[in-house]
Amino acid sequence: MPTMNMIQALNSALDTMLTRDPNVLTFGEDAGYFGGVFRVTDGLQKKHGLTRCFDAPISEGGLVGVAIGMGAYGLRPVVEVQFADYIYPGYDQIVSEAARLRYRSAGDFTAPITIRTPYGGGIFGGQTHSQSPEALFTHVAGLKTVIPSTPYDAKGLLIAAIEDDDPVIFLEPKRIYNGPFSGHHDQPVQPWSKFPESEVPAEHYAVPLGKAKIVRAGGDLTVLAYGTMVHVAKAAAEETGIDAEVIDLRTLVPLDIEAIAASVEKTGRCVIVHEATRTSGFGAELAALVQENCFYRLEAPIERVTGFDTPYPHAFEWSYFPGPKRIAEAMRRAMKG
Amino acid sequence: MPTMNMIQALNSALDTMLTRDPNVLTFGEDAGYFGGVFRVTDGLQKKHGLTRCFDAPISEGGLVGVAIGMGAYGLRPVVEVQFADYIYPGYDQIVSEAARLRYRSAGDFTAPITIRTPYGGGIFGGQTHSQSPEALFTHVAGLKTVIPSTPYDAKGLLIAAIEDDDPVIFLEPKRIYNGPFSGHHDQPVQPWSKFPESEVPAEHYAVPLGKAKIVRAGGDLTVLAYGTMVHVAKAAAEETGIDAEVIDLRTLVPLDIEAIAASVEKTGRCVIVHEATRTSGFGAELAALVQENCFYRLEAPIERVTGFDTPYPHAFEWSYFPGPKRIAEAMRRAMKG
Amino acid sequence: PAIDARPHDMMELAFGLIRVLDSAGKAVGPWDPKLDADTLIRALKAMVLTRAFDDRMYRAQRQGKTSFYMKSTGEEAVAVAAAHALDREDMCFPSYRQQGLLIARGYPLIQMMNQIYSNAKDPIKGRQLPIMYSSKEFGFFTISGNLGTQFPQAVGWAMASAYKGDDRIAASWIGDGTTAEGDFHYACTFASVYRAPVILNVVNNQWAISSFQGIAGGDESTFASRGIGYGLPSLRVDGNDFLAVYAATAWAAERARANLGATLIEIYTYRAEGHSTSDDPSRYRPADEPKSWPLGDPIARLKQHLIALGKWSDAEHEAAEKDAVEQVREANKAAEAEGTLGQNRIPSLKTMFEDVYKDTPWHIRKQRQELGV
Amino acid sequence: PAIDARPHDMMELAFGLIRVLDSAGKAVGPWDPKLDADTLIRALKAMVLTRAFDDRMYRAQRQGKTSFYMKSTGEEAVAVAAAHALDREDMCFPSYRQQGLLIARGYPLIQMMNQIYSNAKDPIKGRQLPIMYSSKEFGFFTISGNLGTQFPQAVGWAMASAYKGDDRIAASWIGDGTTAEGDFHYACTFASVYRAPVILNVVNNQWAISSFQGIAGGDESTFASRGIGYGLPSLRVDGNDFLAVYAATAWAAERARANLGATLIEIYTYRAEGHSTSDDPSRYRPADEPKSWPLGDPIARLKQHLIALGKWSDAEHEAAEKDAVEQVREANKAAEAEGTLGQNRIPSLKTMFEDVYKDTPWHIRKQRQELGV
Ligand SMILES: Cc1ncc(C[n+]2csc(CCOP(=O)(O)OP(=O)(O)O)c2C)c(N)n1
Ligand SMILES: Cc1ncc(C[n+]2csc(CCOP(=O)(O)OP(=O)(O)O)c2C)c(N)n1
Ligand SMILES: [Mg+2]
Ligand SMILES: [Mg+2]
Repeated sequence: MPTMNMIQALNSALDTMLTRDPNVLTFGEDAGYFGGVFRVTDGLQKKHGLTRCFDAPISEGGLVGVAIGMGAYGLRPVVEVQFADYIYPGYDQIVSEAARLRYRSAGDFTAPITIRTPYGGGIFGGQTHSQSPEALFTHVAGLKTVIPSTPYDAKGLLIAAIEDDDPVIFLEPKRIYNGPFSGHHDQPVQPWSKFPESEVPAEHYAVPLGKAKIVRAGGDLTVLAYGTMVHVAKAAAEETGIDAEVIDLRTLVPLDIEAIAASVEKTGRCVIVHEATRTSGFGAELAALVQENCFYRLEAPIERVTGFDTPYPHAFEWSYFPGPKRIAEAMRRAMKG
Repeated sequence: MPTMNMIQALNSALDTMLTRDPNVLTFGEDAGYFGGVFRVTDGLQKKHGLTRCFDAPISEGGLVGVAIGMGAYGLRPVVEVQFADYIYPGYDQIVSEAARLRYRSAGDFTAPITIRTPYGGGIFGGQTHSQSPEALFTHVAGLKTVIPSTPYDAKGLLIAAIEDDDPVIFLEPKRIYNGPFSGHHDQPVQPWSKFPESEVPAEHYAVPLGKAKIVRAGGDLTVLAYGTMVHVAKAAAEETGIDAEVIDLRTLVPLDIEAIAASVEKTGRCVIVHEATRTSGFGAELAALVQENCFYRLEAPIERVTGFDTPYPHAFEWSYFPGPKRIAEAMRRAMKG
Repeated sequence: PAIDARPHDMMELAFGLIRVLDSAGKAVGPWDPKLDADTLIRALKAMVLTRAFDDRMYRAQRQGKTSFYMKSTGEEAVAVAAAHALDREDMCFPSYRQQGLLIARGYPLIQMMNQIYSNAKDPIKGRQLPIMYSSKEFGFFTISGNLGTQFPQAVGWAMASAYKGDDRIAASWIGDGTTAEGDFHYACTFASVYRAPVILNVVNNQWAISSFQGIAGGDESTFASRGIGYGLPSLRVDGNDFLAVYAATAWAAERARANLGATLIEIYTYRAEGHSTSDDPSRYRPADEPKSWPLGDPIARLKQHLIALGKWSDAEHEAAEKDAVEQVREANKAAEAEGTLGQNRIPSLKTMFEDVYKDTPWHIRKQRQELGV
Repeated sequence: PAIDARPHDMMELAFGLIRVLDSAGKAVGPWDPKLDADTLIRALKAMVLTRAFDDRMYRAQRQGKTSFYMKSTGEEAVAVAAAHALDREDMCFPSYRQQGLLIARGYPLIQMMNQIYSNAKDPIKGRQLPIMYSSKEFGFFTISGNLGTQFPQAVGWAMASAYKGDDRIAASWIGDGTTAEGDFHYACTFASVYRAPVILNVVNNQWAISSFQGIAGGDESTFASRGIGYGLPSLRVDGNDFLAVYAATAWAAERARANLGATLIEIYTYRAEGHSTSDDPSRYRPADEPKSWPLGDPIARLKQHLIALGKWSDAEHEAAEKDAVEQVREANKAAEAEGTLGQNRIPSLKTMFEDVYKDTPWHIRKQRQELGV
């Protein structure tokens, strides 16, 4: 089986769908001839032609608006937004239109579109190349929000997103495009090729939306994470020696509540980890749900380890990033509690 | 003391500030000559002139962008966005610019602007005149989010917002512009003039941001609400006969955590109420904070009574609206729990 | 001009005003579409029916049978001329003031009324404010409450049609005030860059609720001239002249179908009545302004033309008006029998939770169950 | 044209190209600003210094001393000519490619470097990506990573200045690619409707990272012609001709100060190097394209002009270049002594939690304490 990093896996997902389904096309800023600033669409224009993979004006509102119209026609456009930090000019079209089309027309018109965008920190990108805006989408009924954490899932989830008949916000953890990240920035980065998750079938397969994955089994504590933080949380678990169960949510909406509840019912303790700012982050929804579902089983307050409620500051990359140290402290607090 | 409904109180706040501070001006769609579709700026152009209160193009992005530039110059613009449902085209300027200006320039430039907008349901406005987007702002560091529930607070909080040196999202519960609302849509609406909160000083005063208010004292259960839902929650409390303490948050960010924690420490039970869709609504943050602060005192799961995770449907106004019945049921569950 | 003329060579059309009907009701000049009388009579009847529909539904709102209504009075030619100039299969992305498209295409009036009354037979299940119709079958895109969003969507639909080698084109309409939204700019940019087969119409009825078109920049230049900077052919048309609107639309449609790209059309008209049932125009414009509006009533002007042609008479017109009122009365009786707003004769409550997603996820199912349905 | 000429009567300026310097380096034509030699020499030195600064900082990034850098090579006249044509108190809302404004206005190079190195002396406390300078004192608005947002902000600042009867004006710059954002449209609309004293510059360097200007619509019409539809005077200028950029800017500034409103200027230039240190242009454009760019190097052209005037020589130019490199070397030594990125010689950690709000609220204080600072 081919070995791929996350960029290659995403490229393979697009290539697979462009090959299988003439209704799929993809476009975005620098996504055509050049192949995208992160190379995710590399070679697709050459292989599938100008009409299937093309460059777009710097106009996120236009990108999404046009994609919605294509979706209403019956295509399955995949839009690349160059950085999640730049998705806001398209926010109105996403929230007011893509998310509501099916409902307001009673199924007469739909928007089966996928909006891909790299998100998250850990790359010294400063406050406009490091954001994690997932909670701004999970609050909006009608949208699905998906975040992979491995090359294998990246391809399978992206294919599932493209084949899904509802609009999907597909957030790509750019920090782990080339290799997983323990959060120890002082340690050398290992390429994906060193890990089994880099074994990605060349052919079509889907990883179902709405299903979480236990990436580390454990009995004493449940850690909920997604994207880059899945790997950081795993590292923290190893280092503390706490028998923690780490769950990779993979899809935030619809959420795999069963997997979450089952784990917390078992452990009675829960730590939630994300890079986004804390207040009203998706961790808040997770904490609310966990206490609603497992209140009588909880033995300690649910802990949230998150980005701070400030913009992401360039010089303080590693103080801002919720690294293994902060996660480990929270895990210990949760074990004591 | 003059008696005012909420519209008159807001108008008085703007009039007071336009009179006191030459750096204050206000503009918006139909907000100038006409005085606003809800009449909040009625008479202000006539009294203060075309340069202080004027009409603007239908361009929420432009409204906010221009206001930020005025703020950077040193003015204190007050922008009216005609309905909160239409704020999204301005979302990028709010989130990427207004919220970050002070931080990214280390205080060199700031955006002391106020964005007023009517929000919420209960008026048969359908899905684009009924939304409650507060959580889309509470997640953004650098913004303050304020929601009044009475004429007195509306004037005092709006003046505080205008005088505040940070950008403030000021959400006005349009359902209670003319009178409080118990949630019983079949009962006649009482005008504000019948209630003491309509006694509004003609002169300048401020209600400090960040301070909640106990609007009903009680010992058995804490209900957290804001805007229209404060009145619905009070009605529900009366009807259940439960000795509930109802807290009007008034400011969501910065939040009055002390008032909340003190109450829940006393009651050990908590119900959170808002109109916005449930998933990732501000109720999630409140639930997370309450269990973080009062975990060992909680005797039952924290309940959330919210709008459903669908757009706000025209024909189902009263099934969608979180009325006294649903709140009462949640209160009873919380008491049993 | 020839449909393949260079936009740069027709710039003056963006500053002038394309007209066909003269004051005597004669069709004159190069834009005369030379339509046969039957077509003109069908169009006239559609405009009359649209006005009768608006009048009845306005009254229905005043009678408390629904929450809201918006008329297109004085602007009937905008939609009806387009409906005749476009192919039946072309896709329309309208604003809330082009109900004439549905009526001219023969969409059942009762369906429109069921939507307005949010009753159990409402095709969109009571989910939208009155007049926010949706009908894929009739090539009418679901109306959004958010201004302007349909403009780039129409461009995307047109790009998709071109991509598929489908010869259907798209058309969209926004108001003068809405041109200030980013969506106007997005639509023009993408339509220009990708030569999308789309017609972008700006309906300049001179008012945006209480704001005169100048607040959107209309005093500094024409809205049609906004197209020049994108290299789009840009036409400015007398919107109360059915033949002119028809001719401009037909020209743009032919151009689009020939893969020559998009056209921007400013349709210059006048909002003869209030913005909506929530509006009172006397607060911001002289009460007699509508009377003194120079470009006349599109129905009266087409009627005058047909009479001048000897194909129509006052008596026939009166009969047509009576017939329209009758059709509306009939449809309304049937619609009211299905229920009006507030009577609680609405779709079953469980439908409130459907269509948020194709398949209802657990959390929405759970919310439905909490409501006991 | 006269500053009070009607925009409609100068439309052709949006389709032409305003130039002053001919191929022999002589200043010709009506736009010759007739500047004295001292001013020209000062400007030339500022351009030379800007280029030397860019070269040094580019190397610094390659040496791993910072995370990112963006050069303005080949576009130095854009910012430097504006800095000379505007008053020192006028407010600039630049993109990331007008570092020449700060340099021409005498902002300390070491401050720019401290920002680039995110060291303890960084005036914006390590919070922004390199080159996102901010200096109210030097009339330089805080650079945003989000393209285009500064355009309507500049209009708002200008409206405020007019409101206050202050005679300072605002100027803003965006790139060709950025014109596709809604902010471009918002700025033009508000500038037109409120006659704001602002200069809106579109720096058409023909590339937006890997996208040729055509992807933004530049092949269908000029970017300057976008202003026509808003009734804005719209000029298209040779951006590598210092005198032309100076003249157009001075004309627009005089117009703005006379309360005649805003001007849109397309500055036609060429991005001679990569988009940024993260970019490799050989992947998307011919390697020799920069060499074959016809409009030349703005520094070489102004140098040639001064020599033609007999006010400058190759020797003096060489000396000026040496001096510039020396100034940069000096400043860089001092800046590196304060620390470069990764050395962890950064502002104190507690500052990370400051300036989110004027007063730090409890929840951010709590987060700071959790971090133990
Ligand atoms: C994004 C957005 N902003 C504001 C509104 C509120 N609004 C509804 S209609 C209207 C006026 C529109 O005027 P125009 O575009 O000229 O269309 P007309 O009503 O004249 O047909 C406004 C401001 C809205 N619906 N959407
Ligand atoms: C809103 C937004 N979208 C996308 C980007 C990513 N981006 C940064 S620079 C750039 C190209 C800008 O090109 P242009 O406007 O021509 O300016 P130039 O770099 O040529 O000076 C892009 C797409 C961004 N910074 N902001
Ligand atoms: Mg209008
Ligand atoms: Mg460029």
